[in-house]
Amino acid sequence: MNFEVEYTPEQEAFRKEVQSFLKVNVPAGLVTTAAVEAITHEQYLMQRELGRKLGGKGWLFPTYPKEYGGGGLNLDQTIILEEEMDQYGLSLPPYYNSGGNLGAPSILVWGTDGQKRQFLPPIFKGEVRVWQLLTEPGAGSDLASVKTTALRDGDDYVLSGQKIFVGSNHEVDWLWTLAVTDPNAPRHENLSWFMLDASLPGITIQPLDLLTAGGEGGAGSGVKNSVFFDDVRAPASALVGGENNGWKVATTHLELEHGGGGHIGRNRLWERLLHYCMTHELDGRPMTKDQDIRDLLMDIYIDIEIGRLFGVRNYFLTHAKKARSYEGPQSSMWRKSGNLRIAGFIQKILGYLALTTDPAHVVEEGHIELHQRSAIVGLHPGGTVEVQKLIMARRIGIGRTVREEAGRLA
Amino acid sequence: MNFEVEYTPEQEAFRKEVQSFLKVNVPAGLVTTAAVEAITHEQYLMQRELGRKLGGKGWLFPTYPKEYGGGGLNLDQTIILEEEMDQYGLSLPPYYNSGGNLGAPSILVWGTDGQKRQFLPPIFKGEVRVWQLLTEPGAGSDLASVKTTALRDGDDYVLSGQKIFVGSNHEVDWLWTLAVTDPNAPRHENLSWFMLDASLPGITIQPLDLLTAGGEGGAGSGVKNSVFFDDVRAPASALVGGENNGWKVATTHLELEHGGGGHIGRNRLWERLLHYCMTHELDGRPMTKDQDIRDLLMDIYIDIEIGRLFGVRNYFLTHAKKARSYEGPQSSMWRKSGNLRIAGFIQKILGYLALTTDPAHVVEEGHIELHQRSAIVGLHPGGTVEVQKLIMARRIGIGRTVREEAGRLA
Amino acid sequence: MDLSLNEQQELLKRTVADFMVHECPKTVLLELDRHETGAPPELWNRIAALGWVGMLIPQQYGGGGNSLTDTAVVYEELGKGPLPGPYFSSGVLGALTVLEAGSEEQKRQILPNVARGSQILSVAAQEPARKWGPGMVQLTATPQNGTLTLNGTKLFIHDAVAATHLVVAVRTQASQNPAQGISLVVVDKSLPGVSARTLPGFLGWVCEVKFENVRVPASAVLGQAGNGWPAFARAMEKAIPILCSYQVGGCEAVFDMSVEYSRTRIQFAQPIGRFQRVQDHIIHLTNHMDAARWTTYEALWKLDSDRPAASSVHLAKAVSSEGYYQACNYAHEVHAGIGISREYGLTLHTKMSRTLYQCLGDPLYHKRRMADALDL
Amino acid sequence: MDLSLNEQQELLKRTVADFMVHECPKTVLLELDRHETGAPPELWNRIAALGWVGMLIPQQYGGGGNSLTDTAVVYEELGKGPLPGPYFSSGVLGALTVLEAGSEEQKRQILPNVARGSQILSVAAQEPARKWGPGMVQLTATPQNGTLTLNGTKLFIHDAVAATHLVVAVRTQASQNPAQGISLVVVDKSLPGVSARTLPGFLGWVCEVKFENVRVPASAVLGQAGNGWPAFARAMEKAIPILCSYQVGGCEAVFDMSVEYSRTRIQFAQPIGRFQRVQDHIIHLTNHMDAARWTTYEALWKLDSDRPAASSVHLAKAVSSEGYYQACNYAHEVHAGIGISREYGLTLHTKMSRTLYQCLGDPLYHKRRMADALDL
Repeated sequence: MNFEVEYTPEQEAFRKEVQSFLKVNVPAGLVTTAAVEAITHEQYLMQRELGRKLGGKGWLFPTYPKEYGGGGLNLDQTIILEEEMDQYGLSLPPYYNSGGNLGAPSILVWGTDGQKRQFLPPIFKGEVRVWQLLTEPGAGSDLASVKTTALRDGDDYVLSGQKIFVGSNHEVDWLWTLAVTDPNAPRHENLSWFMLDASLPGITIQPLDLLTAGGEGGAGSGVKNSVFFDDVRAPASALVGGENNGWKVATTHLELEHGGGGHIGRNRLWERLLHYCMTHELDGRPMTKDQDIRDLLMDIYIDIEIGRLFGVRNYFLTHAKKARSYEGPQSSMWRKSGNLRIAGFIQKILGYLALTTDPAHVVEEGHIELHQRSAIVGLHPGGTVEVQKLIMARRIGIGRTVREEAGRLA
Repeated sequence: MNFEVEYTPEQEAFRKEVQSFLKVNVPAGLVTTAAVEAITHEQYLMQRELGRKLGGKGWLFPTYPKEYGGGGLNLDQTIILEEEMDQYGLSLPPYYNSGGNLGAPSILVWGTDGQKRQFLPPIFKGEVRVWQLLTEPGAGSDLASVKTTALRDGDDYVLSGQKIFVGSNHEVDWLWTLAVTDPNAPRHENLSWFMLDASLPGITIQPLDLLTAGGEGGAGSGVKNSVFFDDVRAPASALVGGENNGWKVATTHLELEHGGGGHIGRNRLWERLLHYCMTHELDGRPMTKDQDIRDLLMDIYIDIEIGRLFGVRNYFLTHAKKARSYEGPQSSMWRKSGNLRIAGFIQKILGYLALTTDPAHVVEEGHIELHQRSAIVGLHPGGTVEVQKLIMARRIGIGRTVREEAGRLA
Repeated sequence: MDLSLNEQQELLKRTVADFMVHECPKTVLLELDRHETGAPPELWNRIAALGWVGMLIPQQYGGGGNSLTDTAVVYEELGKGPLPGPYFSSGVLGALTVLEAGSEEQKRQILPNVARGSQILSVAAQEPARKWGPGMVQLTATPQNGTLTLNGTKLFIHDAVAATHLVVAVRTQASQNPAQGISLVVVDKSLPGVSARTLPGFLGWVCEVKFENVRVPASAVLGQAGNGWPAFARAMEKAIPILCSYQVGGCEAVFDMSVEYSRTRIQFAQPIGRFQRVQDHIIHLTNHMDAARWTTYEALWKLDSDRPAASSVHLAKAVSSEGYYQACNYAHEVHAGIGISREYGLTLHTKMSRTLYQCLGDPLYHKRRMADALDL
Repeated sequence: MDLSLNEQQELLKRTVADFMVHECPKTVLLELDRHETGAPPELWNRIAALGWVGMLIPQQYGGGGNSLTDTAVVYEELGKGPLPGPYFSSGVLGALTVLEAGSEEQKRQILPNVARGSQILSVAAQEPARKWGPGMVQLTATPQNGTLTLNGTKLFIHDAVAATHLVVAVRTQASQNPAQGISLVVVDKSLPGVSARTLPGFLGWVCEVKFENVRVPASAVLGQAGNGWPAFARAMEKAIPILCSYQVGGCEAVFDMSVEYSRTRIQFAQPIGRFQRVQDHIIHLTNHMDAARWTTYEALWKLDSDRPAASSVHLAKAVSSEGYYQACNYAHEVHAGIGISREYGLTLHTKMSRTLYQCLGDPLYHKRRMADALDL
């Protein structure tokens, strides 16, 4: 066994190339902040500018086909890119782009040649930012029960309904969503998948007032919104994957959302917490020398290490194209419930200090306080802990069969 | 509010009477031991003798009607009796008698006058000991799916089948059980309730080899058995509550099994553990002065205190004839899962010492080692933790309706 | 044995519950959440006029002279909001501290004003980078010509911005035993050199208070100088179960929300409460709620009936703080997305559960004091 | 990066798995459970002849010279039984201790016999009423005329009854640092004054060993006198991940049992695995199993590739001990009644999980040593 990612000289050369590029192109003002809501429009524009530059080199969506503007790179190169971005506290893309990350695979699988040429290059080149719109007020875990309709009217579809927990702050170019195209068809056979221009008349985006919007995944997701469709007319060409085939199209990306791809990287939460405890005192000695705090730090460390190893294992399984079973949802479940456990440990260590953003007392620039909130918020996006358990049980072979499980939680 | 049981002068006089009686009648050789399997036949006969003496005064089943040999006493008097028995480490009855404790209420509700006169006085007077036979190899949580049959043949029923996890060691006089009297009837409408003479030909009692038999409740339950029925002929008068009405008869006692009655009393496990830790040293000082052990002892204490308060609350609700909801199964669930948690804490405190019965090193005469095993075994008798949760959820009002829930776990 | 409320308490409970429904519905609570003190004067004065601030103050000092259990009945209902504001800080912890530490004269001066709400107290004990306990009190009050001069910082002081007067724990004598040599000084917050500000973040109405050359007369010391901590400890022993009852009320509110939501939220064509995983969240929440409730009730009973109560009080605080915290976590698991929406109301409790978790000592502190009280 | 076993390891894994299926089916394991040493000589000799006892012993001393990962592959399969017997005590911990502490001469004398199974080692370190760690070693060995005389008691010594030779940790010099002044003495168990007995109860093959005026030559001290603990600590660092892999195998076995049972046990007209509560037990079991597995594998890799491994080894031990313990608890929840029946086989694991929980230090000990290793 070998737990270390080893790089060839070619790969190390690629790393140098990436480093040089980022050194030149990451602007000084592009900071990561705990207060994601507070990312200014100017900073957002810097993120987009960097995205377009990365997109120009095929580095924004590095594993996707060059033909459509992707990088055509392998996973090792992608890791190098992500590691180097991570040095700046940035992800790929360097802004919230759920619709691109999770919509592109669906288009690649289900789109017509024309749709691929139409939709993919702008996404891969960073020309557009896209949000995915899945959840509705009445459709959360039970995503297939969405009520938004898209009824055919001549050459168009007319969309009506509401989606929630969508996107981020600042602008968006495209939206993709699921809507009922056949109200009389059975469950899972009544939906279609649409890629929509966000500027179409009748689309209203309204920010939500939430505990925080972040949670897990996504670069600085900032704010979440409700999106209302009031008789929005979209051309028929916006429908990807065939009428009433939307459920299949949408589920193309689910494995991605369930942590199946794996992850290698630093744990900034741990680094920050440890840094704080090593550099601050309690009752006159370093916090790390307090036995109770030491014990709690080890509880956190163990939780994080297990999560890290699950991620490394998943990364290996993906990379080596090995069979996967329950590992994706396991990793996701661990991270979600682990963050809540860890938030509890942190409050035991820091008490009130874990909770305040007061400049005179804030811990690690607010990242700890944000974690107290995002540990709660992060329980749900991309599938609740219950949904992860459901999938995990199914994969272990003790849940219902696929036909049944698509329709029921239990 | 008043958390203290207060006794009237009459009640205190009753306590004196009980104390005098027990002083005379509890033989010196009647000890409680952790090695319940090791209760000798001589000790068992002492238990039975004491039972008959208590029964003669109506103190064996103190709350039951005098008419049938019960004591006709109120709950306060019963508590006094139980408290005084507890001083000797004894319960009521002072031997394992599941069939009497849980069968008598069913007979009282469902028996004919003749059956009450036939069955209840011998039970209440301690003349017979009775085991209940519910579980079958294929019917555990799903009790209604028993396969043992009792088919009518002239004036008799002929029983065939197997029951497991039954009874205790030494003799038994009567057995009660559920059997299918109409193989073609729907679930819950196919069973009948029988009180059987244990000496009927064709009944075989065979001890099981288990981790331990104890668990929770019951006085020194000793050993568990399989009971086989091979064409056992029982008279029709053995059937209580009407043919094919056995499910209703059996469920009469379920609330009792689910901890609904409440409990007031000492926690011997805590007393023993604390005694050991206060009188033994680790690295040269009392174990209780070790911070880690102190913390773990407090974890245990909190768990036990919560369980005690749940029991006190249930006792009050029962005593004051207040409405009850989920409290019975909550208390049972807490006790069951709490014992497993506590066993874990104890192993952290004592390590190997928690596990051995070696005379040179044993902790508190083996009661701690027994608890390590009985904490596991106790998860299941009288309904698994899952069954307690099922009932609790139903009572909270989030489970299925009664009609459905009788037939399904989820 | 009788574990029910008496008739008067049942009536009080209904009265407060009605008040909360009509005067503090969710819309009001969401506004209070953004209010600087959590208690706009008109609301504060109305509640004080109802007698709920002065319940624990003896009648000779203008209060209601109620039992702790009576008072807990009120706070349990307030906790259901949760209603913010300095009710506990002033009417319970503040008043009890003055009662335990103050001279007869001081009680007569201060308590009637506290009962009627015209003075608002907050006890300032904790200091930066210190563990909870008497050792944390390091702020010095230098005596000079019959005055004391306070310099230093108190941190994580509840409702200090709302308060008109601070009861400040200061170290007036050095001592081997950290519980000795502490004095409690009543400081008018309008004095020059006193500044308080609310700390922002995922917590509510917890403040930093700074003292820069703040001069008070020696008579501002409650009772005898140097004996402050034991008096404060006695006050805390009585005050803590009231705080616990507020947490119990919080548990009940999130229990009710969660049960209601699990019965009405339909996913996969059935109420989500039918799924065992959702049921289990609610079952765990229920266990935390009931554990908090009954440990608190027993502590109240012991105190009201003059039984030794120390271990029960520590038990109640450890269990209730953990219980409210975990109850909110389980409620979030039940609610998923909607629970994090501010307007739904659950996050008011989540924030409050975090805020109160370490108030007057965190669960570990109380577990250890419980071990001491049990003579282990 | 490559997290798979190599071809040779895969072959070894299949060989051991086959052996277990054919030679150690459940009937045999149930018999072994009642056997005094867990390893009847014929079975012990067969396994030693297969080379699985001497795997970690270098070839020049008659062993297989395998890597730790190779060895872990074998122990993971043995743990699935769980196969009892002094395989780990002698072939892993004992052999590694001699390797780390012994002179060349001692290695040549002892290790070939250990590899072929004709000598069986058990390291005796722990003593009554002492916490795990070097401070527990108090047993004295009095030097006199070129001999050492041992007097005292060692407690909770794994496989001491099965052993032919004990490696006894004794204190030969007093020191401020408890890790200094400890010597490791090889004691032939047949010497007069040595007595060992297995402790009965809910644990397996853990013994008390008494030394009454036991005389050994000074040459029985491994390597240099007084330097025993550091050598033993190095041996433990390598041995512990092998013990962890045995625990991982145990987790796998109870996982397999639980999945199988939940798929085949029908209640309420469906497999119990359909109920979310039963699923959740298995999910938690799976998480414990995988946490144990991957922390163990990473520790093995670090050791085999000569990386600093201390924190990973402590992590693996803390996680695997807790994991095996909890995995058995969850398996019992899944199995209910049938799981407590001895003949079903689950209780073999339950007992083993308890037995190994504090072997070579309990999880808390290793968490704290991990903090030290991480330079916190």
